[in-house]
Amino acid sequence: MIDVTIVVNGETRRASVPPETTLLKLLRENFALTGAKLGCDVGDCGACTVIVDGMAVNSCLMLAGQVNGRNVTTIEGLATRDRLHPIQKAFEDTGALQCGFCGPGAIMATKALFDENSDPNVKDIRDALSGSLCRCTGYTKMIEAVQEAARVLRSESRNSSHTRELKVTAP
Amino acid sequence: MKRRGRGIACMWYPIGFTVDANASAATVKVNEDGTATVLTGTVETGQGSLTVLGQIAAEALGIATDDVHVVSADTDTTPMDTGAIASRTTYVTGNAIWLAAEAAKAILFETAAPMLGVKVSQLEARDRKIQVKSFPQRNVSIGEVAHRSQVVLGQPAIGSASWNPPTVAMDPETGQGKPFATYVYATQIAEVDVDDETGEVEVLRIAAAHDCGTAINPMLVEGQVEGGISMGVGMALHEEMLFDANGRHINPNLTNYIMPTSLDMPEIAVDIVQGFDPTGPFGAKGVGEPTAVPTAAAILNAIHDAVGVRVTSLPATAEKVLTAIKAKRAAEVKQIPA
Amino acid sequence: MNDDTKVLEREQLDLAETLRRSDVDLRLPAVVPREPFPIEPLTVDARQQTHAVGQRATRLDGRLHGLGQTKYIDDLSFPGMLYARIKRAGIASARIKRIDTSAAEAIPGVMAVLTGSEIPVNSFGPTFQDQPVLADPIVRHAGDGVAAVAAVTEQIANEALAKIVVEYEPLPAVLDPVAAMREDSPKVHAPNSNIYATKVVRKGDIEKGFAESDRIFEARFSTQMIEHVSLEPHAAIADWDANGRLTIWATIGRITLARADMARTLKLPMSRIRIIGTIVGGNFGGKNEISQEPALALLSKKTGRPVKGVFTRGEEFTATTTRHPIIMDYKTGVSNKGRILARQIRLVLDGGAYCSWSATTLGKACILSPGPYKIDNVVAEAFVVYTNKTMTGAMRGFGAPQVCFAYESQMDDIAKALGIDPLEIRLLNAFDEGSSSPTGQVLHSVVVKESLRKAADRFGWEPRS
Amino acid sequence: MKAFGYVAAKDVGHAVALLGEYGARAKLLAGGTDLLVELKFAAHGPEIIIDISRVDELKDISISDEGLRIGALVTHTEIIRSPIIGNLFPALADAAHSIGAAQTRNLGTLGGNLITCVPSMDSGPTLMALDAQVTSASRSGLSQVPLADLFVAPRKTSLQSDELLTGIIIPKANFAKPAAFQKFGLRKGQALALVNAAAAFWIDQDKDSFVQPRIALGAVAPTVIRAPRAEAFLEGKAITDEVMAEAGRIAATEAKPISDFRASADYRRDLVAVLTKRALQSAYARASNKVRESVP
Repeated sequence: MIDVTIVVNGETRRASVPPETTLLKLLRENFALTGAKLGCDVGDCGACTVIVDGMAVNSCLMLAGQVNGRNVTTIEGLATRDRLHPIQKAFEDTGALQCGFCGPGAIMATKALFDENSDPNVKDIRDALSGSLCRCTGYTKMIEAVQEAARVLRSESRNSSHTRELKVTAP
Repeated sequence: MKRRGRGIACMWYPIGFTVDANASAATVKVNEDGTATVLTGTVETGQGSLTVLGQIAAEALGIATDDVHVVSADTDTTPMDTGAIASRTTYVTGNAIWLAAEAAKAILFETAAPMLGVKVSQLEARDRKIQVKSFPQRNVSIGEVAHRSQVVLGQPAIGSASWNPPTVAMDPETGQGKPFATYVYATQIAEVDVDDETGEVEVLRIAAAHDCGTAINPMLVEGQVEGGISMGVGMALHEEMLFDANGRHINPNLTNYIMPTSLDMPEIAVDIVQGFDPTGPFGAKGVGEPTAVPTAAAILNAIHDAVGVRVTSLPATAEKVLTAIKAKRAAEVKQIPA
Repeated sequence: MNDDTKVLEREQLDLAETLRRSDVDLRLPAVVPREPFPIEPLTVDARQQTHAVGQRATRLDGRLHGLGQTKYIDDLSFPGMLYARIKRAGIASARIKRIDTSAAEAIPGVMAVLTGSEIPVNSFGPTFQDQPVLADPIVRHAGDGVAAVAAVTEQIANEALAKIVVEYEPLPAVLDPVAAMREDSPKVHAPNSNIYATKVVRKGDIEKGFAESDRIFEARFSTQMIEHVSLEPHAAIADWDANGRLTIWATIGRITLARADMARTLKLPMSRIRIIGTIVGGNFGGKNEISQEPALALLSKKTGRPVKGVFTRGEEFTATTTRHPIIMDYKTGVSNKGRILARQIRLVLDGGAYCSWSATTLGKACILSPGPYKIDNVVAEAFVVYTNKTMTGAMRGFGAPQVCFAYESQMDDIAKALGIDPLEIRLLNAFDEGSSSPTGQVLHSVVVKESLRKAADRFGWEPRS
Repeated sequence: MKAFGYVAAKDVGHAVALLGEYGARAKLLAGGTDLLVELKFAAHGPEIIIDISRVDELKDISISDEGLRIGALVTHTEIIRSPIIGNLFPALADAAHSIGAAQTRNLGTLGGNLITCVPSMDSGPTLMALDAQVTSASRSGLSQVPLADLFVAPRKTSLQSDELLTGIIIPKANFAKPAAFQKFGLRKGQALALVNAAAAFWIDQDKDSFVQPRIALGAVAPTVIRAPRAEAFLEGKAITDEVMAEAGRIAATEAKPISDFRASADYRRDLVAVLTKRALQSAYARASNKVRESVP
């Protein structure tokens, strides 16, 4: 057994697991975070995508030991009690998910894309989603959703920097 | 060099098979506040059936989709249903829910008629109200009627119904008969680039015009078409389960079974063809399966248009296309007189 | 105490320790996780309209999908739940001579092993009941299950599979559907013929039609075997309780039929069976029938505990239904102006090892094979044959994508040969309102020409000189 | 997965010590994108996994007197994003970008890609065309060999069981040598190479001719190979489309592809000719653009 301590969605979590435990299994079985899905178990489908230290990864391809001490964000960590993440909102509004099984992975892949590039073009979006296989949607509405979410996030960041400026100049 | 081509394919597809029994049953309960609960034995498998069936119930009762809760997929609690197959849910299950909603509404009308001082036949349900036809200002809210029905009169507004497309057996000798209740039609046109040095085919865009009768939810119809096209692209160019000489599967994984990724999909423009089928709920037919039907044909015709070769076995892998291109060139060389 | 016993005890201790420690973690997480339940209102505009039909209403399940809160089968677990795995034959055609499960059963943590002989009625299928839950004794394709195991962890269940010894007597296999049609071919379901269903549609006078034709086009088309690739694998949980009542959570799109199949295979009254369909992560026709569910139910009965089974991606390919490869011969007579006067079609469907929905696919493929065209003289014959390969069954389109590929490819060849624009030749032949289909059905709400024009407009289709 | 032990190496010294202790009984875990897949299907697991993913010394991209050093644990994504590599060797970034998808590029490492030694690896050809050297460490010290010497056979390298690949070095002499990478897969996303090819050459500006041309091919032999006859043909030749096409045809005769379920050997040879030609064209175009850019 190995002991791992990781920060998941801002909370420190600990577990003692066999060394062959994958990050996906750790999240789903030890931490009851079932948002990341097991679709192929070999890194082809992307349904298990989570973000580790800012990078989207296939959680089925990482051992629990590898993430010891690292920072993990899962689909459960995007929304707050008050609001959906704009990516989740855009996916919902555009009908970007059908059966939904690939959704958490695709949304996390999108989140990682935005962390790197706030204004992706369609090619960037297709590239970022290429690790998330989807059989329902043909990716069409998913790409629309990502574009919509990018617009919302950019306008939010413009507004918030505007707000900050106001605060600074206020007496 | 890349060569561009275009290809067209149209199709027909049956909705509501009638060669076997194809029944759905449903129950619609109007709650005391005018919202409704639908019971159906079908299963949501991603198509959006719960949403569409909720919209059908809502339309029949004159309430909003958000006022309806759909309970599905439990043999202990929901009525029988032939299931989420054969593009039948909107058409067959939808009709059953529509009829069940009408039965529940009939109870509401019985209650409302004396409240409004008119005959049942003069009533309609609109905008969460039961109102007198042509005199919408004379109305009472559905919630009030439903409450009165259940709590005062003891006649809860619950309707149950089943529907089975009329069945006509086929003649076993000639196959003549009416095997399906109705059909939908569609056309897809594909534009491709074919690399004449590698045989690689890139599908650039697809225009898809699909008939589904009334589109209960156009957004979900588009989603079905886009998804069906992705399966068609895979069928046309990439996907194939392969077996060795001993019958063991060679590529049982998503590394070697090549399905389209987001980088392999074309731009898709979906048009819904105006249609209305009087036998379907509010004129609706269905759309799930037909979306995957014409894509491969359209792409193969586009390849033919681009490089003049007819690939007759699917998938049209790059190797197969290049082999055909080389064979064509060799044949052309032979034809030149010495 | 001999050495073997010592090893066994140590392994059991290790196992107990593993279970205890993982239990501790499950029950007492270091910090109770925050559960996001956004109270943000839904985008309700479309859903609030009281004219609901025609609205672009967002999906009722969309919010939970995006939050990762939709509960698919693998997201459910119950106290004491076991994990099942099925051993696959890995050989296409064989007779099982012997199965030895003793070594598997001896592994600590293995709670039950099941073989085909223990299944009350070991056959199911929507049309013909020709498919066993677990092969006994004949294996008809490499993906056939031969034994099932329930264990406290998936890892132990996998280990147990490796310890099950199966002795096979290889039998001749037939993989090619055309070869399978021959009298002397090995029989997949001996002694029955491999041709297990046929269909014919005849209309008008085909010979007269060809005689009147100016040109006759003949071609053979063929298609491949395709897997549905639902992102969610087939999964189920069975719970056979002390009242003798069986509850199954399953990824099945047809729960009514599934209950009937379960009642039949298990010889249980239907009132004792409850099937719950959760939200299914993709179907496309691949989840229309039971597969592992009877085995899970019996494992649950044997152990008195809930049993979960989730197919691997490999099993999704080898052990579930697929799309039929079809060999399609088309002979079409046309006038010089491009009207189709006669069409003769012969379809051979590779039906794989079991019927599943092949009979339905056969019918649809045959009826649809002439295309959406007014043709007075039609003969379409279709055959579906057994081969020792993964079974073919329902998949989005039931044979229609295959025949559409054939009839539309040939349509373009005809157009090219006659110098007619591909759009024009289709408009010339397409059904109208009231046209008679190849089965003599009078068609209503026909909009094939509208769809042709609309797609052509959107695409910007211009005739070429 | 079968049970195994796990130990995380703190630094190169620790990793080498662990390797010395366990040797062939251990497996090294870098990015894990290949290793975990292998372990999931293995009948027998290794005794222990030595996790080197935290060894920061092997994560640098730096320039020294010797040349450009890329640590073995640099991920494909880091190669794509590296300004140094983008500036000096954009073909390397292209090759890295052609691997898998974002999720696997974020995990997978250069060293891992090389060490799996599959013929279709995408990192190999460009590095080989740039005369890269590989460096390794073991208890007996450090060593350095040409990359070509690392590849012995499919899934077999020349490294000993106690030897740790530490990185690659591209010699300073080849800095900004025009190069290009071409790959053909069965689809665009997450594609395995059916064939890949890299070309690198200097240009004699006066004669507009090839100088020190290098061609390396993947997936058409048991390991990544060079195409020496095509290189010899190009040396000193004026750069024309016809010469580049002919080099492709010669390279095709040097490839020794197999037929498998993905493609036939003949088709792979056809692809070698096309991809070699295109790699040469693309490198030349890249060099011309560079020249144009540098003109004020």
